[in-house]
Amino acid sequence: MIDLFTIVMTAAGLIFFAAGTLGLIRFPDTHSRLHALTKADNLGLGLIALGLAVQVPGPADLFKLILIWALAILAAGATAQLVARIAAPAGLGDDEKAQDGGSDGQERRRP
Amino acid sequence: MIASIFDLTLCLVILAAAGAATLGRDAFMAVVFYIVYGILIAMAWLRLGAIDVALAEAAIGAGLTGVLLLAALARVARKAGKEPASAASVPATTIATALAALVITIGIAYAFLTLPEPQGLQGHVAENLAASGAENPVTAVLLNFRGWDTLLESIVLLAALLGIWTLAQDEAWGGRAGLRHVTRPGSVLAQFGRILPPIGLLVGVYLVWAGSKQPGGAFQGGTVLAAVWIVTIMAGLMQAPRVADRALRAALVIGPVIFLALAVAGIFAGAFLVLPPAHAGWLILAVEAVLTLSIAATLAMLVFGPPEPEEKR
Amino acid sequence: MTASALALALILTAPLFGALAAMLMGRRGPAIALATIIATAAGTLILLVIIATEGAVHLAIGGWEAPLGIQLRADGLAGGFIATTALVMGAILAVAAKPFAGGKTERRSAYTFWPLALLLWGALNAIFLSGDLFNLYVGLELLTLVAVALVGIEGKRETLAAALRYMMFALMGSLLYLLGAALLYAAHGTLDIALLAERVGSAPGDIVAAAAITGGLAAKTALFPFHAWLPPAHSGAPAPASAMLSGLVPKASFYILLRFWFEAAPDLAGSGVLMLLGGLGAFAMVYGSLLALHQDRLKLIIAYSTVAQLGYLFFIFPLAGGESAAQPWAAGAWSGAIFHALSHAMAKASMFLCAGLIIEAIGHDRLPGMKGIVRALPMTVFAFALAAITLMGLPPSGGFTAKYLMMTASFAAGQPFWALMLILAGLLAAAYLYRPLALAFALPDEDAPAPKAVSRARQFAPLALALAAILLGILSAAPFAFIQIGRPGAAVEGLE
Amino acid sequence: MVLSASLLYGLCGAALIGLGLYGFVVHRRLIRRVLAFNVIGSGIFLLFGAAAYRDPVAGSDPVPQAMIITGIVVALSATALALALIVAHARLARSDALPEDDRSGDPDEGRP
Repeated sequence: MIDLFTIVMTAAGLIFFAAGTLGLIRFPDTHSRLHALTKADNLGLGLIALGLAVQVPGPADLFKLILIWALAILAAGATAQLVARIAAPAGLGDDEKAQDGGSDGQERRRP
Repeated sequence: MIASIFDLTLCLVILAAAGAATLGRDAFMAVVFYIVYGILIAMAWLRLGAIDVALAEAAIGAGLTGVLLLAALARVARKAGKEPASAASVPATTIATALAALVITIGIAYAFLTLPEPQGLQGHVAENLAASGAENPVTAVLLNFRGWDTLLESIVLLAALLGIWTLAQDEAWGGRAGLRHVTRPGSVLAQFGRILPPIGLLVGVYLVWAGSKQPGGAFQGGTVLAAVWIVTIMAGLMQAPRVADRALRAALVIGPVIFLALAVAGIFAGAFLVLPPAHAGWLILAVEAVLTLSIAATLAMLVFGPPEPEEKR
Repeated sequence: MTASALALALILTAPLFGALAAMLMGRRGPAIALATIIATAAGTLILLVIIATEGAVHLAIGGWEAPLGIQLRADGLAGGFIATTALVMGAILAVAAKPFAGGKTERRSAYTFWPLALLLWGALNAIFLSGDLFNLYVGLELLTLVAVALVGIEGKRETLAAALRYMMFALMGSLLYLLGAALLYAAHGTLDIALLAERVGSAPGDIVAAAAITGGLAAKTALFPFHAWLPPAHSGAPAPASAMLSGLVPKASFYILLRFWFEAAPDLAGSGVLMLLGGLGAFAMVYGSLLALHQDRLKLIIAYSTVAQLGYLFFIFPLAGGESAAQPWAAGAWSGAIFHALSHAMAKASMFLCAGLIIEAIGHDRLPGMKGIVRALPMTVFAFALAAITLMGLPPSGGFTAKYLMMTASFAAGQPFWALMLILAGLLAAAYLYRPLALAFALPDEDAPAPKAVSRARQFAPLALALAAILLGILSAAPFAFIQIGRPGAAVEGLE
Repeated sequence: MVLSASLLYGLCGAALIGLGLYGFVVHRRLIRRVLAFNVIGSGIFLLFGAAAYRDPVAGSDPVPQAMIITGIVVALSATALALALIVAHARLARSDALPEDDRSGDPDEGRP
């Protein structure tokens, strides 16, 4: 019964990851791509983590799993914000037809 | 154990990522694919039962090397100003090189396939593990059986940093290392820079502490701590240290000095670099703690790069 | 705590401690270097006495015997190289004390030179003593990174390009060596040289590994097809750095080649491979000498001379390698090549230091500017001449003893080609070293600016090195017997 | 001959070495060559690690694991120094390729 739950959860997670990747390829501009990626992948990750949570032997490992999930969500959210702040206004990474002018992207030197 | 479908697909994906990283046209995409390739190699290490190496490959091989490549790309783009044509070399040489590379690959594969049956040292390590002071066999090899390699390796890391400082410009000497980070206060990066460090410190210290019993160790823990310091400075919470700062130099040098002193002290207990079995346990932990401090400082300074002249920072 | 353990500990750790201390205290580099010279010289003397009296010293690091632990082995060969390195480094650091002195404010090059130089010394000592192929890899990598940094220390565009070219060759060289070591461990379960000697057969894995290791080390020794990086790198670096780079660094990778081909896999090499190595060495000798003939900068002449002189170090393989190791003449050829390596280290370092002093006096190293320099720097030109005698192989220098041993061995082996090459090498060396000497003794043209004075004390160091190279020839019996200690298959009667 | 996992990863390592070697020789941009150097290095380590795990009963041999970790750190040091050299050279020479590679490839390049 536990294994069935894990299989279902992991499968659902994979479907969301696939949806996110599909969004990355199909959507025209950076904003929508980021939107697809962050929504689908975070949900997918959550489902997989949940699926694995039942397999975990002890509470310590459960805490580690949650820590991994929290870190992944935190990093994904922060990175998506940064990419959006730099790329979107300057129209970087948009497909040619969806190019919109105006780049008030604030000058920021990466390390 | 028999190669499963998972291994086959992992190898194919690894080769695809490596192909994209080496043969791709755009340099930035190549580096991105290199980082993906590094993470996949780390998974391959898990399949080969080498968890310590998987940690090291993910942290150092994929993570830190990726950051160095990205930083170099950004700085060269600023300084070289334009994109010189990449591999537009004469087709004749590319075909000849491809053939030569193919022949070498077949030679190495043939040599690998005709290796005699394995004569690993698992037995020797297991016998002497009790006297080595560490339960994790890899840490026992790294810090006791082949401790001299690890000592020289920490000095190689320091030599690379010294080489990078040698490449600084004369008028920039003594100044702060690397480029100044312009971060809007209260921005996402600033918040991220405040949330991550506590967790990073916890994970880094845990990795070093667990190193003697389970997979982990000074280099993997040091890399995590270096990443924490880099993120805090990128988030603008701290300034990159001055190259002439005495405390920084002490932190860089303390690890190898203590390890060397221990090695010399060993000659009074028998031979060079002997860790007497009775004290080997805590000696290894002490050396790992001090090494982690130096490795974290050195790796972070490697990423910051040489000191830059004041106005260009 | 035996005397040999103390000596080995001093030799291995004193330069590393010095480098770390110099990195901590920026402006006291020269003082720390002096302390390191004293400590390492003491350790070297103790080690030489122990080797001479009790024979080869063996030490298992950490008390772990092979195949688990790393074994250190100090035989006559290692003792010879460590002693030469100590002598050469002492002279170099003495001359470097002025240009890289620590002033009131800390300067970049003055700060980084001292840790880099002491790390180079520490890496050399670690390589000469180690008996484990992977430990040799880490030592070689430390040596290479420090050498590349020393090439680029002046930060000019050409020196950075030269350092980059050197780095690319070095990266490929260390990868090839690593591949060889990995295959050897996979096949035999150990990387200890003594154990490998019993286990290495001629399986395809061993052949591929030997080819990779030889290719990697040849790239680091700048043997002919891989020599392009050496001349610009060694002439671009400041004089004390060039002396270290030309005199000592290539000897380390050549030393590992010796350990591999003569101790780890003595009978793996077919005569074809040995002939190839000798042939490449001969080609490098001719190519380097001809190019040295028409350079117009002193340091470039000396750098191309290094390519040539390193070339005929490789004659040791056809004469003393593989099956001919058991022949009576093998010991003569082997010892001749070692004599050449040691005397070349001293003479080349002395020559680069002289070039440095001449540059300090006249501001540049273009040959025409050197006219009549003997009046201003008599000791330096005298040292340059003595070093030239050693490089040409004229008696009574160490170079002559080396040539004599190798030529008698090549005639005894029935392969006169190598003797012919050695004679040609001497003639070509005489040709390209005569030009700077002739200019030094010529009459200076009137409008030439007066050369600046250089203190006598600093001119003494290159003179001492050149004299040591000559002494190696005059008193060659003792060193010859010393380097035979612990040599595998020491067929001593090769000298008749 | 049954294909064991270590054999598969060993062959994958050999293929990575060949691929990286091709990239190292063909590319003129030095950053791409350093990247190829890292690919070759990880290929060699994969080959070494696969050879250390050939008999699953005994488990993975810890000595090669330690050597590989040391190798990874040494490769990182070499990469860091090489990249710093490339940046310093680019600052002065306005190009991230070696002088001989740069001029020969782009005859139209008005190099000062």
